[in-house]
Amino acid sequence: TTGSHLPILQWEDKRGLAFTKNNLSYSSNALVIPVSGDYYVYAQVTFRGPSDTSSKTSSVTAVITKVTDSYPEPTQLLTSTKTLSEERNNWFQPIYLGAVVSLEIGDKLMVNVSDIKLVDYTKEHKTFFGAFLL
Amino acid sequence: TTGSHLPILQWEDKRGLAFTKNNLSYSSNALVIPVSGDYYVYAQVTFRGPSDTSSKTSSVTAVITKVTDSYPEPTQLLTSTKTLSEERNNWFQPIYLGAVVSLEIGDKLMVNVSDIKLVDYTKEHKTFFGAFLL
Amino acid sequence: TTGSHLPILQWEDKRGLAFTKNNLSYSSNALVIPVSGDYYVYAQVTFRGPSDTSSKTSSVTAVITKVTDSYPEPTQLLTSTKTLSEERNNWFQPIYLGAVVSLEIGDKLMVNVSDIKLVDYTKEHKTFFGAFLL
Amino acid sequence: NRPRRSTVKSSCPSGMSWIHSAGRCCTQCPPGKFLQTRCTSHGNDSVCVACPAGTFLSHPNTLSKCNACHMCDHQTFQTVVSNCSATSNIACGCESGHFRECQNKDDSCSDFSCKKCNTCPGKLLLQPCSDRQDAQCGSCKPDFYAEGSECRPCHTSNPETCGEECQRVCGHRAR
Repeated sequence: TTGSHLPILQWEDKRGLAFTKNNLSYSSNALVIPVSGDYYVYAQVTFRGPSDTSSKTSSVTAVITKVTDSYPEPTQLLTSTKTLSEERNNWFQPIYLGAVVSLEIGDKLMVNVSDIKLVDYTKEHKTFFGAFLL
Repeated sequence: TTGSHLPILQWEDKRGLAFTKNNLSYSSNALVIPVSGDYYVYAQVTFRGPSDTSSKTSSVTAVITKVTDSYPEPTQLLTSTKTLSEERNNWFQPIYLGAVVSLEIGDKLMVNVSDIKLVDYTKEHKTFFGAFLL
Repeated sequence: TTGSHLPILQWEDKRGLAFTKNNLSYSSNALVIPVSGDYYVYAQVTFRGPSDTSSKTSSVTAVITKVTDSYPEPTQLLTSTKTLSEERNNWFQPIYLGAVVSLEIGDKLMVNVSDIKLVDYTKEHKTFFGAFLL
Repeated sequence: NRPRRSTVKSSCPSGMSWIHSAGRCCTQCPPGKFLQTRCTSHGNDSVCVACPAGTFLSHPNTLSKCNACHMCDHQTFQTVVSNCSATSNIACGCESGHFRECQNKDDSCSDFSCKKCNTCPGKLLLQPCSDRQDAQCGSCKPDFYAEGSECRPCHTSNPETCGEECQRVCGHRAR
């Protein structure tokens, strides 16, 4: 499906507020599911516009995608798209995603975005990604 | 209360990413609570503007409402309203809602929206609704 | 850190939809953590613009902050900032925040906002704050 | 105590996938079918069942459910190019007189809005409207004069308002 061809965000998984536990591990840009079950999966991506490209940015999108050994194509689990009506130079647009999804052991979760250059990665409390088993 | 008179969304509860379990069932547009307790209830509604009506749309609203046998009027649990400043034809506006609420066995949860014609129902990962017992 | 100097919201913790349980208590504007562990912490703040100040409002921010005895400075856990492109008089801008954080017994959680005058506190289902232990 | 025989995941031959619970590679289901019953460690092979209506799987798989078909957004001038089948998702395009404005800068353009084609009133058509691109308009047609970004027909001009460009193009014909 579509979301997968969008650029994939990389994440810090140890320092500061970041952590992994209960065997939920992070490797090559993805959270790896340790045990099959229902998970609440969530992410917030803060997009922000530098003046030079913002005029060309008409929308921002964040997608939580699943990659699995049982199917060759990634699956879009959660998607949020917001059009921008900002003429100003510096704009901020947060996108939050969260829902329960059924996952299998070994499934990988990642976050795709419409334009990596617009992601505010400077502060861990503005852009984050996680999951927990119900 | 106000939210309840707004149109109610209908949901797919079996196909694709959709599922119900642990006796949480879906019937006549509502999730039916099988056991009393505290639930994290959430929904995302993606609104989008078709060219013909967009000029008249000044805001979009999503409401998670509770209907219960113990009280004749629905109760608005979670509400999110966003004004639109979009002059363009095609706009997208996602709204996410989520919080813990105390529910009784038999309570019904539904999602009301300001204008059903503006809801993007085309992809399951853009508009969704769920709950889980803590 | 920056978020903490922003005004702190006060909350109703008993009436209507509000409640505290499992020893999670509310005192002097903060949720007090009763037992160390991982919590899903969330808040929604609905901002709205009255005509007189809206022209000066360029953005709105909500922050969930942690205050702990083990460190003299508050820590920003979750932050969401949205620039406003609204020229109209009455605007609404909801901000939702939610994520898992590791907390210690006695830690205090509070919500800071960029401008208290812009917070829609009139309805409990539009602005809310909570946490639950995983 | 006796070390448990560890069933380490290994790569499977083509047409097969590793099934954790069985600790072995098992036959994949063909496109259009999902894995209703997993193979077992003691020899029962995969049981595959057709995707129910409204769902699809385009590839060989060991999924326990099919993907839900998307829908086309008729409210925003989208039309069905090909219906969803058990082996392929729906494909959407735009109504005639509209072109696809891709939402993201990637090539697939699967998320798009349908925008009205420019009809180039009074202008030469350099390039007709296509699936993903608006019509390209050229300069004004003969007997049309430029006014701002518009091209106006000479016969609608009148002497009082016929400016320099209008005079140049329509001069002797103005009524």
